Amino acid sequence: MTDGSAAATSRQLLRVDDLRVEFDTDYGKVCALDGVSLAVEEGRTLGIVGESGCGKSITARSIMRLLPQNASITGGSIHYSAPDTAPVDVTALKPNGATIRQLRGNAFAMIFQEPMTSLSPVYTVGAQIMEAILLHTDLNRREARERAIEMLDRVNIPAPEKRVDAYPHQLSGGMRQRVMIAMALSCSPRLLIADEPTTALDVTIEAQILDLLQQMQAAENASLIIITHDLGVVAETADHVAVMYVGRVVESGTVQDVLGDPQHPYTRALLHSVPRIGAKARLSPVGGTVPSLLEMPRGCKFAPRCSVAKSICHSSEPPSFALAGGRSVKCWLHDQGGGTGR
Amino acid sequence: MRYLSAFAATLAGAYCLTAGGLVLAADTPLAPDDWAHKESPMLREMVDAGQLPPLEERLPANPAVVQVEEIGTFGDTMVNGVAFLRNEYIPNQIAKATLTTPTFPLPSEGPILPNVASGWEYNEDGTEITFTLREGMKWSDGEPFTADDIVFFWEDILLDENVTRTPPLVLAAGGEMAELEKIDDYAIRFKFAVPYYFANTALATLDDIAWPKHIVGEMHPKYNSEATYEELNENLLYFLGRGKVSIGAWVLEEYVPGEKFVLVRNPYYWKVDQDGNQLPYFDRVEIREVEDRQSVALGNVSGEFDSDGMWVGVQHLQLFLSEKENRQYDIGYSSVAGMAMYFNYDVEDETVREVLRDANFRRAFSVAINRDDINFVSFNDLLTTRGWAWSPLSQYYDEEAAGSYVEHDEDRARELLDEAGIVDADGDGMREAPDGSELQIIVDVSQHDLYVPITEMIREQLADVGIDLVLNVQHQDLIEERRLGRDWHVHVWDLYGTEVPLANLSLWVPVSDGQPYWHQEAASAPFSPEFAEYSDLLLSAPALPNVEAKAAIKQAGDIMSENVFGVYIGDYERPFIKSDRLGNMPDRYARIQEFGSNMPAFRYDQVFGRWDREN
Amino acid sequence: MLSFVIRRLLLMILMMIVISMVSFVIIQLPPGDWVTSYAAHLRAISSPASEATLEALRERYGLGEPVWRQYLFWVSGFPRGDFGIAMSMQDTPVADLVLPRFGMSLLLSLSTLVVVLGLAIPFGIIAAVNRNGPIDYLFSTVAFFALSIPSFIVALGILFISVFYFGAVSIGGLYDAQYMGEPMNWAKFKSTLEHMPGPMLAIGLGGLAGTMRIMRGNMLDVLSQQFIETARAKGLRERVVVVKHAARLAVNPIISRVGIHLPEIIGGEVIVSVILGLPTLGPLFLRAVLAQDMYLAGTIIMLFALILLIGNLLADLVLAWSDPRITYN
Amino acid sequence: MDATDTRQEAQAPAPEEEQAFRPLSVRRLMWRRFRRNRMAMIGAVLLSCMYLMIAVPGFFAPYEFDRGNPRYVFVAPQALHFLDDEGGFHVRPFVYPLTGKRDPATMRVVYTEDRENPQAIRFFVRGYDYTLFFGLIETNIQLFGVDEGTIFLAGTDGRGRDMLSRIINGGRVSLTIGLLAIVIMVFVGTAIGTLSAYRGGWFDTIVQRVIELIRSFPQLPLWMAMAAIIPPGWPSIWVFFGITIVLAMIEWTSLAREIRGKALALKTADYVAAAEVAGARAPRIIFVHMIPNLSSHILVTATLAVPTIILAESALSFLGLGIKAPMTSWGVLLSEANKIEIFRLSPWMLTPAIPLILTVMSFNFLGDGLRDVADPHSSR
Repeated sequence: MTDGSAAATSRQLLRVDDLRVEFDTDYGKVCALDGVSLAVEEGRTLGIVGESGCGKSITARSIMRLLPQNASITGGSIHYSAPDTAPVDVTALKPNGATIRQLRGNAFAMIFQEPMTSLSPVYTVGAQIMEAILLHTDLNRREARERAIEMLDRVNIPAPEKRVDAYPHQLSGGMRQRVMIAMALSCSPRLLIADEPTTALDVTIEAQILDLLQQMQAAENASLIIITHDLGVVAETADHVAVMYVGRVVESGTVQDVLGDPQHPYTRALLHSVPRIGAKARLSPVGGTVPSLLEMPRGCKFAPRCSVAKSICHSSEPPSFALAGGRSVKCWLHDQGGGTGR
Repeated sequence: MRYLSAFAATLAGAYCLTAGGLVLAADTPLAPDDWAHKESPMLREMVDAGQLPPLEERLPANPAVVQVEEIGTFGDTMVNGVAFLRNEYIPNQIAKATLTTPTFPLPSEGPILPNVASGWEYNEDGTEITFTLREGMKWSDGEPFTADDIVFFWEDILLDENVTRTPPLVLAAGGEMAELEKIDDYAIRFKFAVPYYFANTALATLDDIAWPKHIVGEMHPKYNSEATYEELNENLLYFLGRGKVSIGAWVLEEYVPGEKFVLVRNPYYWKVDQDGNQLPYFDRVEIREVEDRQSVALGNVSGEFDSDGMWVGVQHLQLFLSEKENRQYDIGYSSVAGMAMYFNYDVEDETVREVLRDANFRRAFSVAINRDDINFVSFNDLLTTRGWAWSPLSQYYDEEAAGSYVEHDEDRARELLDEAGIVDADGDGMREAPDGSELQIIVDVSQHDLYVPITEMIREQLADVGIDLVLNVQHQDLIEERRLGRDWHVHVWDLYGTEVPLANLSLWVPVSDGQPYWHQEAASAPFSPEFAEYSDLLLSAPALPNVEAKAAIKQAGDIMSENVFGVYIGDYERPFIKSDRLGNMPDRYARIQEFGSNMPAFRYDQVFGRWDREN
Repeated sequence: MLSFVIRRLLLMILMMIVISMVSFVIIQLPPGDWVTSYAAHLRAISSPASEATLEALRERYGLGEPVWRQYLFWVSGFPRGDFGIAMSMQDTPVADLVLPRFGMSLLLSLSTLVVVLGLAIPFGIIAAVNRNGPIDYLFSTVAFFALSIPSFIVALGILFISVFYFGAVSIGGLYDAQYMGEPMNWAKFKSTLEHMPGPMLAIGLGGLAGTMRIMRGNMLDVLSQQFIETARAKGLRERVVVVKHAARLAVNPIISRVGIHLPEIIGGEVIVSVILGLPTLGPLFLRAVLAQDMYLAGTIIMLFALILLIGNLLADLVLAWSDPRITYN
Repeated sequence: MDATDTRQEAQAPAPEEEQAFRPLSVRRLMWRRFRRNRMAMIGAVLLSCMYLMIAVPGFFAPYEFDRGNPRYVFVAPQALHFLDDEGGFHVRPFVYPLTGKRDPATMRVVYTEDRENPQAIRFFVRGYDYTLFFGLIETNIQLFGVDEGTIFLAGTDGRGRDMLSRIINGGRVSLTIGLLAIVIMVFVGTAIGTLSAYRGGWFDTIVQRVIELIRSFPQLPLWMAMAAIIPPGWPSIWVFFGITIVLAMIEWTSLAREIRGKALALKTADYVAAAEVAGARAPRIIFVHMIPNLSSHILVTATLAVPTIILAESALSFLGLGIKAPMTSWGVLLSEANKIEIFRLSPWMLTPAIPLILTVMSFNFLGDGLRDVADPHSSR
């Protein structure tokens, strides 16, 4: 959890500590996030990775305070501290209050998974970009429009003066994601959250978008949280990575550490399921399925699927064990101080 | 052609109220010096402004003097409502002018009186009648009204096939239409093929007697080579052309289709009250169209409308009475002929025909009906029961005849049926025809909110004595179609013509073939000797001097009531509603179809407003 | 867009021709004709007409001719604004009878439509925003009951309450009597507005409830869409998100539903006007149908269809303006 | 072992849901889901009661609906009493006999209760004759009645006919016409809809144009015009069927259109294609493969269309274009009540509105419930 030695200069922009989020469902309360801790450093990229339904998006939405109505933060904190402003605990803010709205779109920006539906079909893209600019800056309409055109230009949209008046349905998926990026960055946010920004796109476009994201991040010196189920994306873009499984961060650390030397069986399983060029081994999908939040195993949540689970794994949940290099891992295998799995 | 519908409607309409006014004998000497005429301020202003000649020049030499109960005040507008306006006759009703007028309130109380004509005379054998008109009488536009206008109307409108298909049969005596002859500008003479002492009464039933030749003549192809009959017919609609000039009390001022008629007073109207005030009292009459009868009733209760006797009925009486306390209106009654059941003596079904032709069956039918129950349920106990007899409003009324076979008596009915051979042969509770076949009598009744329930009750009552009636409730036009044919057994409708039988003799006897509709073979094969006798009596009556005619008609009445030629329930008191602000409104009046509804003269021209209405 | 409108207008004219034929045929189908019903009327006012007279009338109105000739005769007048004569109304030209009432019908139908949408949309939004809350529950329950009450019963209820409890005896009419016969002016218009809430309630209640439920459903659909989150992520106020982003889109299906809604309103207008005695096309149509006055009834039913066509066209245009995804080329 | 434990723990908050996780047959699952919808159940129960009542009107109606008692006109609903004048309580409710007298001031007949002579309500009394099951059984037992006097629980009309009996008998027409028209409508709509989808081509085009044409008229006026076609000379039972056909003839269009849409989707379904390849003929494909798959949809649409039909019938009858005497229906009864004097003086004549509203509501509830069951995703 401490700063990596290689990046001593960077400071934490956002720290999530022990975050708990519960959902009120027809079947009672369900815990969607259970003690999630993360940190994002200024100007760096954090990748959050995991299978679908493991709480990645909920984590991101908790930061934005965009949780659905029936969800509530029941514990933990999210500290945001920009250099020029006083630190804020996002969890303490009133949902949809003035403060969080001031942060949204301004300090925090978010890009969603589905470029096809994340833009309103009835307004021009220009109008939608301008909406945030007008809200958060002092620019007038004309200036805001110029800014929007400029942003479109920066995300490599050809003929931005024309496209600014286009409706979303007139643009391709990749284009729309570019628009989303332009929109997100239009107010120079400190933190950009990209929630599976490329899942719905073609592979070629995926690379372009990722490139663009990195470029823009560098140019704006913003921090980036990239949420993905694709380890490849993480490897390519992130500095740090957090692996999530059913509402918990099971392993975190620098990308090199975690991907190069995974310590959690789940991380390993994930890695084995990713095709690699030159790798001879057969791909092995992660066995079993993600348990339903309603029928959660009592001990380690991964235990039923874990090939190396011990009896303790089934009875009690492992705490987070700190490892060298700022890494941490949530697995009983590290209790005795050594990986038996190897 | 268009006139026909107007004529028919006028003749038949029902806007009838009676006031206790009287047109005095025309020759009452009146010197302008000791009897200054007065006029409405509205007209006075026009005279002062020079738009109108003074009143004395506008009135005829001998204006008709009406004895009103209360001298009224001039001004304001009377507002009435009408439902489903199918009715150029509505303004016509209010503004009409007949040659003669029956005595009022009731024709039984006296002779026919002068109106447009100031007097008349029959020749010795009763084949000619000469009418004297009022000298100096003018149309509402100031043009003189003379015998030419009447002759024009008679020859070029009524007798011109292009305009009128069916001239008024009431002026056809001995099968031939009367001839009209102009004697001078102020005298005309009708000539009949046979003696016709009914002519002066008959002329009271025609509410249009003249149209302005100087206006309508211009539209007539006979006088104007450029005119066409099509245009003429178009313009004969009261509210398009003809209504603009009239001899009635009011003249059409404005017509908004589907919304209202506005009539304005005729500055040349030729009637005055006993104080010399030129009638009418009301400056304007407005007739507003509303969607249905109910809205008319509501409008009268709320005070939007001033009076109504046409659209409201017995069904509204209790509402009127219950609301009366808080509202400014009063309720009057008019005696109205109620429901009758006509038997078809020529029905094709032989079994039914024989049964219907049996007087005892008809008598049984009549006494099996419990008129008291019907009275209680449908007429608020305001029904005066009557058999198939002349109306108490007529000159021919006979109490005994009116009361024959009226009393409810089931045993008597059974006896009479047994006598007729109509017995329950198979023991199923229902009687069979004398030939043993099942007897089912179909009663045609149109969808009428009063008559359908009554007929249903009668069906139940006849079932109690073993007669099986089957109701055929249908839309009016279908019932009408059936009635014109031969296929029907019993037909339910109003009783017509018992007040003035001569006015519509074809309802009673075969004036020509196919009449009356309930015995279409009557001319060639009367169904019974009694019918033949009665028929002869009635047919001879018009040619007889009054006293003899009266005796003949009474005798015919005795025959028809004794033989129950039809079944009648009775006359009833039909409410009419009148605003408290109206003066000279009668409490009672008689509604007699033959004199058009407005006759014998509820004279709207005598009614006045005690206070002005708010809207 | 313009070419679309022109194309639609041309199509509409074609449709109107077909509709006029169908109208005429339907009106012609009943057995008997106006003359029989006229004869019955004459008799009702105690003045029987002879068979010869009736024959003459038939001849005059061309009732004996084949249907197609009668149709052509009728249609040939349209360009001149001549829709035939109302035989049952003293031969008043149909246009004279129908046009003022057409205006009233149009005013009543359209204002009902506007009010229904104007209320249903916000109600639907409120219900959706408070999903499963007490307000939502209340709105939905009331809406469900309102949906089940037919307009003519609402009209009867209004009449009953005003008569029984308020002692009113005249609520008929769409404006005060003093404005009868006047051309439309400000005072008359005001009076008309004052008279309209009752009829509008009767006509629109069911539609209001239905539209509200649909709006609520649309809102819930839209609110769960991604772009709402995008809007929120921009830091917009919730009200702006709901109104500007969610409602703006959720309203589109409501607009396209006007095509379904309008016939209900017209049907409601007919029967409510009959009950409340309003001077619209409804009572005239009923009268014409009962009297078998074919030109009158035919013209009115054609006008009803015309209102629908125009309504659908307008709805399409509004939708095209409202939803940029729709293209008409 | 552990796994089972955890499962039970997780389910603890919702014990009643326990069974939902067990596999059930589709049918039972649907029934279960339907039963959970309380309003739909209420609707179903109410409708069952009403249909039971109209199945044997002679048993439930205390009087003959078309026979009036001339001495009891416009009697207000008679109160059922439990307490007598001395304050004594009676388990068996009773009514007081009435005597009518006309008030000369208002002309109304005022009915006074004979307080001395309470008449306890009796069950299974012998009254008027009627037949059951299409004339198979003749009997004269009514559910309830009194020995002396009258029992008019919903008042009487202007001819002294018992309103309750009239409402029950009027329901007979109103309720059956809804079902009957729906049967026709389903038959025609389904046949044309599937055929149109299956055949496509010119047939489809024509059908679509015809539907469009019919729907370019507002329904009620079109129904009015069509109802006027029914010859006035027809006996009332024919008129009844005529009206039924008129209603169905316009209403089928919406069903046909929906069915066509669904059938078009089905047409491309693999098993239909498979059947085609296997050489099945059109009728077989339509009746064996397509219609059964549309049946739940048809059921829902039909249920939701019943109230439309019932309302249309009442509206037409109300306007005088529908059912005619001696038959009666709720619309006819309401049109008899649509008079200002009735509103003011005999408001109980408006009671037929209550069963009408209840019926429509019940069908709406039922249809909604069925839709939830048949198509859970569409529920809102």
